Amino acid sequence: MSEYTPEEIHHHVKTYVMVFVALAALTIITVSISYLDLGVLPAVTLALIVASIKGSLVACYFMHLISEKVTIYWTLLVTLAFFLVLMFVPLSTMLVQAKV
Amino acid sequence: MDIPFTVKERPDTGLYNGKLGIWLFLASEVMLFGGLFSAYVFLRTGAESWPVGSDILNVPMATLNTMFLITSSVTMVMSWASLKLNDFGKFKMYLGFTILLAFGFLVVKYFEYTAKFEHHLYPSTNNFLGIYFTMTGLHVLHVVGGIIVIFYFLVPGNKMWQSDPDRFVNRIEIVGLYWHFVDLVWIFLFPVFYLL
Amino acid sequence: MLELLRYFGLPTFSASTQGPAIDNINVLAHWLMALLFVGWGAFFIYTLFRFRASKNPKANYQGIRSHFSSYLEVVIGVIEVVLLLGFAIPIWASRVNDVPKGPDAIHIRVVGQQFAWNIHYPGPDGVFGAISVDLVDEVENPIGLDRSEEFAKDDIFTVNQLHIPVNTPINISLSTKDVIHSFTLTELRVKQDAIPGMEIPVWFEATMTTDELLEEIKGTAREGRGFEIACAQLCGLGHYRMKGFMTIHEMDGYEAWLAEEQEYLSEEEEDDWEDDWED
Amino acid sequence: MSTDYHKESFFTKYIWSTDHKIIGLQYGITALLWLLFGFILMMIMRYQLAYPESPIPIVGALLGDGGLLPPEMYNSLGAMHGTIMIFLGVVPLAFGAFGNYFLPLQIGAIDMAFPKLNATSYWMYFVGSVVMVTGFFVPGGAANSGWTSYPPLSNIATTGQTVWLCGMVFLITSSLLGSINILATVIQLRTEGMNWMRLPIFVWVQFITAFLLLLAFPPLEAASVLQLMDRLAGTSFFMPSGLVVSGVALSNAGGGSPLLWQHLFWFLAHPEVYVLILPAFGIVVEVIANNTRKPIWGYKSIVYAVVFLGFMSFIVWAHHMFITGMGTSMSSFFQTTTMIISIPSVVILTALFMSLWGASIRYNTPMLFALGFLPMFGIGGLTGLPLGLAAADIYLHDTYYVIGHFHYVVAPGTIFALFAGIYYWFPKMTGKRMNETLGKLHFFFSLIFMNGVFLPMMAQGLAGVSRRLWDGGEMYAHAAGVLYLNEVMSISAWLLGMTQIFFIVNMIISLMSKKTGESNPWGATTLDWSATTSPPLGHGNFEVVPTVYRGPYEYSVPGADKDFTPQNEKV
Ligand code: HEA
Ligand code: HEA
Ligand code: CUA
Ligand SMILES: [Cu+2]
Repeated sequence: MSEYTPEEIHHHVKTYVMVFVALAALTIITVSISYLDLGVLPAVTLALIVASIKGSLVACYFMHLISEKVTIYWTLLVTLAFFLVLMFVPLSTMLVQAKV
Repeated sequence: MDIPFTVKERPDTGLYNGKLGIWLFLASEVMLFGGLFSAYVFLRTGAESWPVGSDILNVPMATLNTMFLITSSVTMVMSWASLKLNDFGKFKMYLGFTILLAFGFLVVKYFEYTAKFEHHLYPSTNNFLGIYFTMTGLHVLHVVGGIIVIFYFLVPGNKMWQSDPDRFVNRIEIVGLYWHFVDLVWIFLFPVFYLL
Repeated sequence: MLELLRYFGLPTFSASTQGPAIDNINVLAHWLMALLFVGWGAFFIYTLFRFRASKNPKANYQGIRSHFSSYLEVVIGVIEVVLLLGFAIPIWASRVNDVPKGPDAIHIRVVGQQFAWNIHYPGPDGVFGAISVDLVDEVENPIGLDRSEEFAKDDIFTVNQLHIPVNTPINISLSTKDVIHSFTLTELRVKQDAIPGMEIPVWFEATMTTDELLEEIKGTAREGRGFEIACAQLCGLGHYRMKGFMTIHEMDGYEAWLAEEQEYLSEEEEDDWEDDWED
Repeated sequence: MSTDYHKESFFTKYIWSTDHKIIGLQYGITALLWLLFGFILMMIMRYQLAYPESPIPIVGALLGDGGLLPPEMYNSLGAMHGTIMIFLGVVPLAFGAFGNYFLPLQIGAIDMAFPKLNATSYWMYFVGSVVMVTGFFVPGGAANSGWTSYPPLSNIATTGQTVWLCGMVFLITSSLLGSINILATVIQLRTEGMNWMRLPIFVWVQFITAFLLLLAFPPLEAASVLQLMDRLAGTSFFMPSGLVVSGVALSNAGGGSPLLWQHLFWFLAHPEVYVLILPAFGIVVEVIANNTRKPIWGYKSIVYAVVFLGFMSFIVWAHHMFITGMGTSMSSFFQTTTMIISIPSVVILTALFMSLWGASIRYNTPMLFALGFLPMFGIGGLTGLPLGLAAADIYLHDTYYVIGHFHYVVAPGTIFALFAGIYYWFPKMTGKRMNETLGKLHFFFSLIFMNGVFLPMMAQGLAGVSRRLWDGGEMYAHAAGVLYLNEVMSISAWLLGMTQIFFIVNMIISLMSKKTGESNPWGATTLDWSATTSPPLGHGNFEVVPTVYRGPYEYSVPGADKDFTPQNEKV
C-alpha cells in the first residue's frame, strides 16, 4: 500500500472533486459541440480531443498515474505504442489497397 | 512461507504484486478495446455511408449515463480515500453509491437497448448498430463484472478490514483501478458512437 | 542455383514477362540461405567434432574472442537491403502500378466462386455489361450478367476456360462471389487473392503458347497437360478441385476463338428468346 | 517436508492445486496428450494425402462412408491439427508447463505471484481445450476453415466454427491470466541479488513471451467476438454485401471486410509464432550452456536480441497478407520489418554457435536435441526469408513451401527444444533420470524422419503445389512431377510416430525406476538445480531462499575448484 499521510489524502479528496467538476463540464461541452454542425473532420477531432482530456484526467488523478512507478509507465508506454499500431496500420493498409 | 510483496511494496519497483497485476490486466484490456476500436475505424472508413450516431441513438440518455459513470468513479476513489482515513462507515457509503450508480447505468442501458429493438434496430441491421451493440455490450459486461466484485468487497469481503487492513486497502485500490478503466472506456465510447 | 531449384521442383519454364524476375529473386534469396547454411553448418560440425568432451575435457571460460560474427551480421543486413531495394520492392511496384490500361491490353474479368473460375469478356464493344447479384443463376448465368443492358449484349462468359493471346498485356479484374479464393497461374508466377467485396487488378503478359508448353513437357510427368488456373486459398470442401484451364493462343488463334464464341452467343440468343418463357 | 505446514487433501494437492510445480505438471501432461492427439489427426490426414482413393485403415471405421475421408472432414482435421498443435500443445507446454515449473525456481521465488490465478488459468485452458474438441461431435464436424479461420468461409461454415470461437475465447483468457502471472512474478519475485542481467536466458524469453501474449492476444479475442456476432447475431463485420453462396444471395447487411479479420488475426498470430519459438530458444540456451561447460557467448546480445525480436514481432504481421492486394508502400513497410526481424534470430543463433567454440561438449540426450534444434531452426528460419520478400512470396504463398517453412521451425525446431527440456529437467521434476540409449534412439530417428516429412514439402512448394488440398495435388498438372513425394512424406510421418514410442516407453520406465538421490546431476549453475533438491520441496520450493551472487552461466571459471559455480554460491 502506498504511504500517504492523512493531510495528503485530504488534499487528494479536493483534487478528486475538482476533477469531477472538470469531467462533468467537459461532458456538457462535448455534447453541446455535437449539436453544432461542424463538418466531419473538425467534429471528430474536437470530440476526440475532449475525450482524451477526460480520459487523461481519469487516468492521471483517479488512477494516480500522475505519480506512478516506472515499471507501470514502461508497461503502458509499450502498450500505447502497440495500440497505435493496431489502430492505424490496418487502416493505412486498407487505404492504399490495390483496387481497380 | 508466504509470497512476498502481496501487501508491502517491493523496494526496487515500489509496487505490490496486485497493483502490477491489475495494470498488466488493464494493458491487455487496452488492446482488447483497441482491437474493437480499430475494427470500428476500419469499418467506418471503408463504408460507403455511415449513419450519424445521434440520429439513431439517444444522446440525452447517454449523457446521463456518462454522468453516472463519472460520478461512480469519484465515489469509488472516495471510498478508497475514506479507508485511508480509517473511516469505514464512509467507505461503505461511497462504495454503496458506486454500486447504485452502476445499476443506474445498467438500467438506462436496458431502456436504450429495448428501445432500439422495439424500432427493429438490431445488430444485424447495419454495421454501425452491429459494432455499437458489440462494443457497448462488452462494456456492459465489464460493468456487471465490476458490480459483482464491488459488491463482494462491500458485503462478504469486508471482514478483511479487521483481519488484514493493509491488504484490504490494496484490494480496494485495485478494484478502483479497474472501475476507473471501465469509466475511461465509456468516455471514449460515448463520443464515438453517440456524437460522431 | 536456378538449376538446383528447378531440380527440386520449380517449373523449368516461366511463361510470363515477370516470371523470370520472380524466379530471380527466389534464386538470390536461396543463394543467401545456402551461403549462411553451408557456412554455419561447416563451422557447426567442425566445432562439434573438435570440442567434444573426450578430446577437450576442459572448457575455455573465455571462448571465442573474435568479433567476425558482428561483421557477418552486418553483411547479412546489407544483403537483405539490396534484395529489398534492388529486387523485391521494384517488382512489387511494377505489379501494383504498371497495370496495362492501353487499348492494346486485353481486359478480362475473373470471378471466383465455390469451386470454379468464371471468365467474363467484354465482347467487341470492349465494355463490360452490368452485373447484378439478383440475376445470378448457377447454371445459366453464374456471374449475373444483365443481358438487357446495352453493353452486356455482346459479353461472353465461360466457366473455367480462360483464353488469352501470347505476348499481349492482359489486365484481369479479379473478384469473387462468395469466399476468398486465390487466382494462381503457377507457370506464369501469377498469384492474387480474390477478396469478397473488392475488385483487384492482376496483370501479366504470357510468353509461351499452350502448344509450346505441350512441346516442352513431352516426356515429363505432366505430359499432355496444359496451363491451369489453380486456387491457392482454402475455400471449402471443393478447394482441391477448383481448377480452371487456360489456353494461350497466338493472336490470330485468340481472335478466332473470340469470333467463334461470338457466334455461339448470337445463335443462343436467337433460339433462346422464345423457349425461355415456356420453362 | 519442511515447509508443508498445512495438510492438503488429494483434491487441493493435485487437482485444484495452487503450487506452481503441480500446475506446471498439469499443463505439461495435458499438453503432451494434446500434442499426441494432434499428431494422430495428422497421421490420418497423411494417409489420405498419400493414397487419396483408399479407405483409411484402423480409424476408417469411425468415419463411416466406407472408411473414406471426405474433403470437409479433411479440412476439419487440418484446421484442428493446426489449432491443437499451436494452442493446445506447444504454447501450453512451452509457456504453461516449462514457464510455470522452472521460472519461479530459476529466480528463487517460492511460487508464482498469484497462485490462485495460476490454477484458474490452467483450468481455463483445460476447459477451452475440451470445448475445442467437442467441435468434432457437433453436426457438420469441427471447424473446417483452417486454423486461420478466414471469413467469409468461416462465417458460413458449420457449427464447429462457433465451437472453435468459444474455445478460443477460453484459451485466450487462460493465456492472458498466465502471462500476467509470469510478468508479475519476474518483476516482483526475483530473489535478492537476482538483477535483470543475472536472469537466465530462459527467464528472459518467458518474460518477453508473456508480454507478447498479453498484448497480442486481446485483438484476437476482439476478432473472435466479432466473428461470433457475425455467426450468431447476423452482423456482417467480415462480409461485404452482394455475396452469392451456392446460388443463393446472402441477405446480410454487408459493408464489412474480410481483410479486417485477417489484420486482427495476424496481429496475434505473428507474435504467436514467436511465442512458439522464444521458449524453445530459452531451453536450448540452458541446455547448451550446461553441456558445453562454458558461459554462453554474448549473453547480453542474446537478451537485447530477444527484447528487440519481441518488440518487432508486432509490426510484421501483414507479411501473411501480401497477396491480398497490398499497395506498394505498405508492402515495402512489411517487407522491411520482416527482414529486420530476421536479424535478431541470426544474432541468437550466431551466439549459440560461437558458444560451442572452446567448449567441452557432452553429448547427452538433451544436448543432442538442443544441437539438433539449431540447424533445423536454421532451415526453417532461412526459408522464411524468401517468404518475407513479397516478390518471391507471390510464387510461394499458400504453397507447401510455407508449410515446410513453419514446420521446420515448429516441429524439428520447437518440438525438439521441448524434448530437450523434458530430458533435461526430468531429473529435477522426479529425482530420476531418463534412459540415455532410448533417448538417443528417439533423437536420431526423430531427426531423420522429421526431415523425411518436411524437406519434400519444400520441393512440392517450389513446384507450386497449394496447401490444404484433400487429394494432395493430384488434380493439378503442375504437381505431377512431385506427387510421388506425398507417399515419402506420409511414410516418414508414420515412422516418426513410431519413433515416439521410444519416448513414451522411456517416460514410463524412467518413472518406475528408483530415485538417483542426486540434486544436481548435470552440474548446473542456475537456481533451479543448485538451490533446491530434486524433486523440489512441496509448496515453498526452497529450504532457505537463495541469494544470488553472479550471472547464470559461470561454468569453468578459471581458478574455481569445480567446473561450475552456482549462482547462489558465496565464494
Ligand atoms: C515458430 C514459428 C515461426 C518462426 C520462428 C518463424 C520465423 C519467420 N517467418 Fe514464419 N511462419 C510461421 C511460423 C514461424 N515463422 C507459421 C506458422 C506460418 C504460416 C501460417 C499459416 O499461414 O498457416 C509462417 C508463415 C510465414 C510467412 C507467410 C508466408 C505466406 O503465407 O506466404 C512469412 C513471410 O514473410 C514468414 C516469414 C518468417 C521470417 C522472415 C521469420 C524469421 O524470424 C526467421 C529468422 C531466422 C533466420 C534468418 C535463421 C537464421 C539462420 C542462421 C543464422 C543459419 C543457420 C545455419 C545452420 C544451423 C547451419 N513466415
Ligand atoms: C506447433 C505447431 C505444429 C506442429 C508441432 C506440427 C507438427 C506436424 N505437422 Fe503440422 N500444421 C500446423 C502446426 C503444427 N504442425 C499448422 C498451424 C498447420 C496449418 C493448418 C491449416 O492449414 O490451417 C499444419 C498443417 C500441416 C500439414 C498440411 C496440411 C494441409 O495443408 O493440408 C501437414 C502435412 O503433412 C502437417 C504435418 C505435420 C507433421 C507430420 C507434424 C509432426 O512433426 C508431428 C510431430 C509431433 C510430435 C513429434 C509430437 C509427439 C508428442 C508425443 C509423442 C507426446 C507423447 C505423449 C505423452 C508422453 C503423454 N501439418
Ligand atoms: Cu477456391 Cu480454393
Ligand atoms: Cu509471420
